[in-house]
Amino acid sequence: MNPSVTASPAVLQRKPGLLARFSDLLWRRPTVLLAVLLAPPVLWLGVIYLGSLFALLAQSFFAIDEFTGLVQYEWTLKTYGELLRPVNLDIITRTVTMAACVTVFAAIVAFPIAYFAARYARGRWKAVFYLGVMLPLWSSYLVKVYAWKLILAKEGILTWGFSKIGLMPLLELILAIPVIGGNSLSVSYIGTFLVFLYVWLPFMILPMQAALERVPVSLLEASADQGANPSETLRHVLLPLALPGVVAGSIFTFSLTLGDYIIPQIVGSSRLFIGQAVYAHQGTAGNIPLAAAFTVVPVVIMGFYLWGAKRMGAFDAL
Amino acid sequence: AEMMTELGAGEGEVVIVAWPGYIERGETDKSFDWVTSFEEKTGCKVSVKSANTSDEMVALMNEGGFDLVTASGDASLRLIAGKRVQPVNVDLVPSWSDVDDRLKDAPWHTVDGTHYGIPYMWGPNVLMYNTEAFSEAPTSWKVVFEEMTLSDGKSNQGRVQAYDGPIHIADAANYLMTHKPELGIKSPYELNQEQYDAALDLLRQQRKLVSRYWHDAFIQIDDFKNEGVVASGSWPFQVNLLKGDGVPVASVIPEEGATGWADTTMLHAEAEHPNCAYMWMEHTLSSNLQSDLSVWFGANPSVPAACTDGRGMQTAEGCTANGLDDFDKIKFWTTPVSKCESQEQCVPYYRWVSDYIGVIGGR
Amino acid sequence: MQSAVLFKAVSRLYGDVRAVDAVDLDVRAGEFFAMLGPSGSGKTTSLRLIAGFELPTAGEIEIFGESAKGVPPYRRNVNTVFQDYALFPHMSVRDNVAYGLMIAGMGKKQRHAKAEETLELVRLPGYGDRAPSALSGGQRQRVALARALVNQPKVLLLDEPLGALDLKLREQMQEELKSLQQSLGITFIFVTHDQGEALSMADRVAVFNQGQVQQVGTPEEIYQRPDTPFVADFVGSSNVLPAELVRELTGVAAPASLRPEAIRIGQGEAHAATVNSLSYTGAVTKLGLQFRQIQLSALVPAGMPVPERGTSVAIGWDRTALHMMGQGK
Amino acid sequence: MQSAVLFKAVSRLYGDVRAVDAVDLDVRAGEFFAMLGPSGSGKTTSLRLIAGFELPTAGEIEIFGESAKGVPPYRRNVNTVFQDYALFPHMSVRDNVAYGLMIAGMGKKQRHAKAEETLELVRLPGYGDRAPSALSGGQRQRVALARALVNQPKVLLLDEPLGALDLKLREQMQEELKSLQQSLGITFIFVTHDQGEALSMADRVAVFNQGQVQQVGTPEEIYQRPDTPFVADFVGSSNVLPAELVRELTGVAAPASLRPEAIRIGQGEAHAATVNSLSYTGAVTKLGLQFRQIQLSALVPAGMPVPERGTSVAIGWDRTALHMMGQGK
Amino acid sequence: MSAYSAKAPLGLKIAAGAGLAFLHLPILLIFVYAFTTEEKSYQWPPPGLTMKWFAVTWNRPDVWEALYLSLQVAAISTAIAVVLGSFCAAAVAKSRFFGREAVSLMVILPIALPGIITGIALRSAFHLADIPYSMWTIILGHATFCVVVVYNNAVARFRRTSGSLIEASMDLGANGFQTLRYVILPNIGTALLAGGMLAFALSFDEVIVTTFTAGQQATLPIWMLEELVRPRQRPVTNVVAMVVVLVTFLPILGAYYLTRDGDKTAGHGK
Ligand SMILES: Nc1ncnc2c1ncn2[C@@H]1O[C@H](COP(=O)(O)OP(=O)(O)OP(=O)(O)O)[C@@H](O)[C@H]1O
Ligand SMILES: Nc1ncnc2c1ncn2[C@@H]1O[C@H](COP(=O)(O)OP(=O)(O)OP(=O)(O)O)[C@@H](O)[C@H]1O
Ligand SMILES: [Mg+2]
Ligand SMILES: [Mg+2]
Repeated sequence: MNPSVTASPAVLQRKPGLLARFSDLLWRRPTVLLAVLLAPPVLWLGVIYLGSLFALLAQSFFAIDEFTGLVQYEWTLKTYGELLRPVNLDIITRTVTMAACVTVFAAIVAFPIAYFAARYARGRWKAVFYLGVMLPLWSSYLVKVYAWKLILAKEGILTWGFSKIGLMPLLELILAIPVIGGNSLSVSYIGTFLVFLYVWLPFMILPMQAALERVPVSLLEASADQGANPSETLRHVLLPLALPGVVAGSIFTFSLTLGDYIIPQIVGSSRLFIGQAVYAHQGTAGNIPLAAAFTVVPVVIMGFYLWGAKRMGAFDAL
Repeated sequence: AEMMTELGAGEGEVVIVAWPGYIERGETDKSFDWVTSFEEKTGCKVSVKSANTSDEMVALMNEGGFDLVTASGDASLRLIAGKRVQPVNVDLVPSWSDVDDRLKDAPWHTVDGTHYGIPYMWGPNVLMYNTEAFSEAPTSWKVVFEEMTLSDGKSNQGRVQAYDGPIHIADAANYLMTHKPELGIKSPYELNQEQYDAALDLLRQQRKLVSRYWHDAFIQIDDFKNEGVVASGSWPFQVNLLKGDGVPVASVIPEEGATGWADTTMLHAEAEHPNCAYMWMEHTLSSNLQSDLSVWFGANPSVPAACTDGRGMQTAEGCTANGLDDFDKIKFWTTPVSKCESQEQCVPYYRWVSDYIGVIGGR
Repeated sequence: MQSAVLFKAVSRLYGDVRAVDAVDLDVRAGEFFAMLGPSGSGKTTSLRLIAGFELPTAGEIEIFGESAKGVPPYRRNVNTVFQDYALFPHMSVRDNVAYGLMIAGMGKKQRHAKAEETLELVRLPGYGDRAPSALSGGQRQRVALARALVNQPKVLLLDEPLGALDLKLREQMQEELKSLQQSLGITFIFVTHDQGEALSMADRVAVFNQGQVQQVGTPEEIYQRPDTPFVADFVGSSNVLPAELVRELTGVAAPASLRPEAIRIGQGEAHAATVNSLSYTGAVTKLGLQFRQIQLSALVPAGMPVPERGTSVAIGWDRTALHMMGQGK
Repeated sequence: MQSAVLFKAVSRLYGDVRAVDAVDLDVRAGEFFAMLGPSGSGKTTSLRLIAGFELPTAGEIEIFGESAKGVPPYRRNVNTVFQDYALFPHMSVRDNVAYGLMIAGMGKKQRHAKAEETLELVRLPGYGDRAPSALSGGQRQRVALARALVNQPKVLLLDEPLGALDLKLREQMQEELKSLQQSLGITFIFVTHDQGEALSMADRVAVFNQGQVQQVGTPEEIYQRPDTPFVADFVGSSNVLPAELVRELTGVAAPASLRPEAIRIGQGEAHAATVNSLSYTGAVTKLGLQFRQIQLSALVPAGMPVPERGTSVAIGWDRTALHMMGQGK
Repeated sequence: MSAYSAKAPLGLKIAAGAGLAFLHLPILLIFVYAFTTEEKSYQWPPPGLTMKWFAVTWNRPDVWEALYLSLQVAAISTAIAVVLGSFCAAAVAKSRFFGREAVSLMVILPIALPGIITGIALRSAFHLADIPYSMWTIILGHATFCVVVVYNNAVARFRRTSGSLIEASMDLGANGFQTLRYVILPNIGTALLAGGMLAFALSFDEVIVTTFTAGQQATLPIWMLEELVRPRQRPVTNVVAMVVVLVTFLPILGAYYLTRDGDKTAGHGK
């Protein structure tokens, strides 16, 4: 090693150049660095996105002239009065109930898949499971929904299949269930539910799988070591620890169901969901204030939901 | 905007909000094309946004960015009142003189003598039915309003449809005009509270029969094919397409008469391409459009000559079949207002909107 | 004496890796048994075989005379203290400790009382309500211990339970564990790669290398009379003299071990060596000596004169200090 | 002698935590300087202040006489060997080592040659093409060392560089580091919480506690003459006799330290004590003694007779072995 | 994974298999209908199979236009999202500041709230600000909800990447920008790439927000929506959907291999 070590300066000279100088500044003032990093996303999301959101919410305090369909820019709570009419409350309860059902069932259906992929799949199988979940996720949403319309139609594939294997009476029995049944699956709540479940399922599987993978194996072993058989371990250790992932997934399934307007339109009984109501009021009817008031509903619901999810630490599992 | 007084050169483009099937350039069926020739002649490229309901048309026009709209009577007055459309100078449309006299001054586009558009097409909301379920043509709208056993031995429950637009309340009122004369309904668009409630009751009864309402012509076609629907109020358009696909359907105007639509090409108040727009309006009257569209859509031309002068495919018989002579049986869509002509106080349209959502939602 | 755990030619293979390779082992009931060996030598795997988390590829394991074949972990009366403690993060300390009792179906009140009792035993009374995350490393370690002990297992397995603790705490916990084992009389099987820990705590030690057991014996046996050069080298940084050199010195051609503290330094000793490194460690000073073709280390106790680096010194040892070994594996 | 690093009343606060608390320190050029102290005592923070990753809340730091104020890390001629090595995972070993030279603008050929040279210095010739992930812990440690040394820093900072290595490897690396430092003449500042390591390697040691420096001195000074009970206790598990007891024994009321190896056991000694624990660690056996109200530890070298547990023994020490201390902080 | 639990219980296998089948059968159906001979409505079972729709699709200019627009939108939105997402991730992962929680919430909000809200909020904002619809209005919407995908990937990687790497680089003389170039980017590059791919795919298939921000232009999904409703050569839609699925397969696979860190998350039994 070169013995000239001690001859070199302890402090090196600054290399000339604007960048180097800027770099010095960023080091001396970490807050400047932070500001540089935060400014673009905060401007974009905070100003454009949140700004639009607030502008929209503000519009819910206007009302529409009933005949011409033009917005009158005067502050009023009239639109909220309208929102609280029984017709609209029906829509809200219908949607929230559906979203809750979809979320619960998605969690139930997703669990074995996520669990298997997280705990048992190795190497190639792991990739198979990953692709198996990702592929439907990224296949065209619309085409998937349309495929379901064909499956569920009265003269569709499911009927065809059921009649081939002689299970028609079963199908009819299901359709005869009041409220959720109907003339055919494609015009019943069951149908709408199935399509929602199908389309959002991957959004539940992925965070759930991630959460399950994060549970250290040693905890499961510790549980077995303590005498718990696999199902007891599942109940007392695995599920509680994977819960944040389930909550993270449920943010998606719940929110996406709350806002969708295409699925209930294509497969459903013409009874409106919030998304359709918003779509109809802003697009078809041009009643932006009412549409805005309707959007307040999911915003408030998701607000509480996110607050709860945050407290459970679900954000880290997203 | 002020009414135009003279035409300039085309702007190279015109943007139209139209009902589906109204503006065809041969893509669906090569023989139905009334756009290409216009584009070649004038250099105005036509772009079309389809709207499925009148409400959607109004909303689109309120939003702007369009030159023309093929508004039905239940939308046109709202557009005029909202100042979304401008008066049309009929002198700049040379073929105006060919327009059916019954339509020239129709109240849905003429306000205080000022014209706000050029009539486009008109037609009835027919009763479409499946000829296998109905051994003979139904004579009354009853088949879609009341539960009954059809001639194939099965109930009509779940096998009929209705239009997913508040204007369907008028169909119910129309039915009541015949079947509950004691209500004293004069026009299905002018209903007092009592008449209105009766119409809603009828619709609630209908809700039990209907699995899914239709709001899109093509979805209705799918439903007749795949969902076992056998009867519904419909447009001749769907009837023609289904027949073309070999589905056993036919249509009829029942004894109660029918509601119907009369559409008007209207010019947006802030149209960016007014010259091309005027050229298009002239084109709608003078070209093969009226004749071929009347065949394609199963509607009636606003230029009666189009039925006979061979400018397109339509023939006199065809026009008769489409109901050219039934003009008087048809109650054309207009926007319900509270200050109505036939009575003191009527239920206005905005209530139709939310109440109809309620009826469909089961309330 | 009864066998607590008996390995009969047990092997565990991972693909080509022979993690545990035909091991025979006999852990006696009530003893404190240490498994010592370098990283990757198969200690953890052996422990997991006993607990039932791994199944032997070949051979058989008996626990208190009964074959463990086909018995899942949750039906073995054996408990483990995991290296990372594996405390359930979503449960309080009390629920962690009472977990095994809850699974066994004990009522809430009773099991909480027992948990509290066991927490007292590990000197954590009153910590029941805390979350595991609110404890220090040493405290967690004790909770893990309590959780294992509360089930009154016949064998307690400990996988480097002190590895993550710092020196002071480690020494303190070593003493606690040792006295706990003595008072409870449970068989402890303790895995470590720290020879000091193994020697000071265990009744008997098994030295592992590359999946095989090189020697089993009391700490003194292992330290004073290593069977193989590996054991001599690994346990207590002994000097290993190669067979060639031993032949020159004694006439017997076998490798031999020579403990650093057995080397005497001073006038009148038989051999000459050069001091080439010195390091002061407080209680003793460690010398690096060049002796013929090999490097020896020797210790000078505090208070004795320490030679300078580079000087030549006379060294010697008792005949008996030279311990002949097999070649080992 | 010139100061390599000078702390003038340097403090670093994190909110309320005084990580480094008004520390004065003078590291001399060319020395091997160790910072010793328990976890959280501020060693790492001090090192990071020198490297420039942290800025002092108060006080000033000079490096070879130049103020380090406002000088970012990349302009300090000081290099660090990180505890987790911090090798760039996306670069080969060679590119890792040559990184500083590349940044300095040296040509590819030249810097690769220099990197190879430095790899030889740390005894890893020919490893240049490997990925860091394909190295063992000890090898990584040496690459990190080479990467720091290749820049010919004036001061080399090492933050517990041996903490992650296992015992054997650690001992070997200790020797290597020491001899490297001696041959290069670079100032080494070495952080550790292992007193053995600090004592055996350093020219001088600073003992940290709670953000403050308790004592700076040579290993002998620190070990033999601790300034405070904390130092006495932390460095080498010395026995600390409370002031009260010392007054009884000597008449002076000050705490005193007494090294375990300074305690003689045997007939004729002055005091009586009871043996209450015994642990065998190979070279020596450690006794726990109950002496009056306190617990003492004493060492019995191998070969000497070891008393039985529970028996009473006579113990004694030289007057000078009792080292009086201040109360410390 | 430990031996005693290395084999999945049969019930679990069946449930997982059934779940996967549930996810895939409709996709198969989409594929089948790309070959049906019947063009107006989908009839089951298909009356016949043909390859002609591939040629038809190839020759449809509107497909290409929509595809081109979608690609443009997805590419630009992804680029924006990568920049915004990585900046935000760097700030959130590497320092603690007041409002840090709020920032991470803000990033998540566009996907946590239903898309229709984002859509109409932006639409009415465009309306208020008199911004005409264009490709850029679509991009504005897409970039907003794509940020979170990149952000999540980048934050995870930043957390895994040891902070001392950056310090090591600075220690060795590299200033902030050199460190960015030689150390930070190479290390989070794959995460950004993976996040970018997901963002691209997300944008490429988005309908709900796009309907509101698109004005008159048709991205591929909007084109599909029109196309599915109008029964004119419906199988063409399926051909497009199928090709898109097959083509997205590669980036998804790529993203998987870039972001996985082996099986170690599930842990060996140590
Ligand atoms: N699940 C596994 N798959 C493949 N190889 C494994 C597995 N578990 C352990 N091994 C290998 O088996 C050998 C023994 O591992 P084991 O964990 O028993 O060592 P150990 O003695 O506990 O080491 P350490 O002191 O590092 O914990 C090692 O070479 C290891 O790589
Ligand atoms: N970035 C930080 N923010 C807040 N507190 C900190 C930070 N870094 C260190 N501290 C606190 O400062 C004190 C000194 O920490 P430091 O890391 O210097 O200790 P150390 O002596 O290196 O300990 P160890 O041996 O555990 O590494 C500790 O109490 C620590 O919690
Ligand atoms: Mg191990
Ligand atoms: Mg530290």
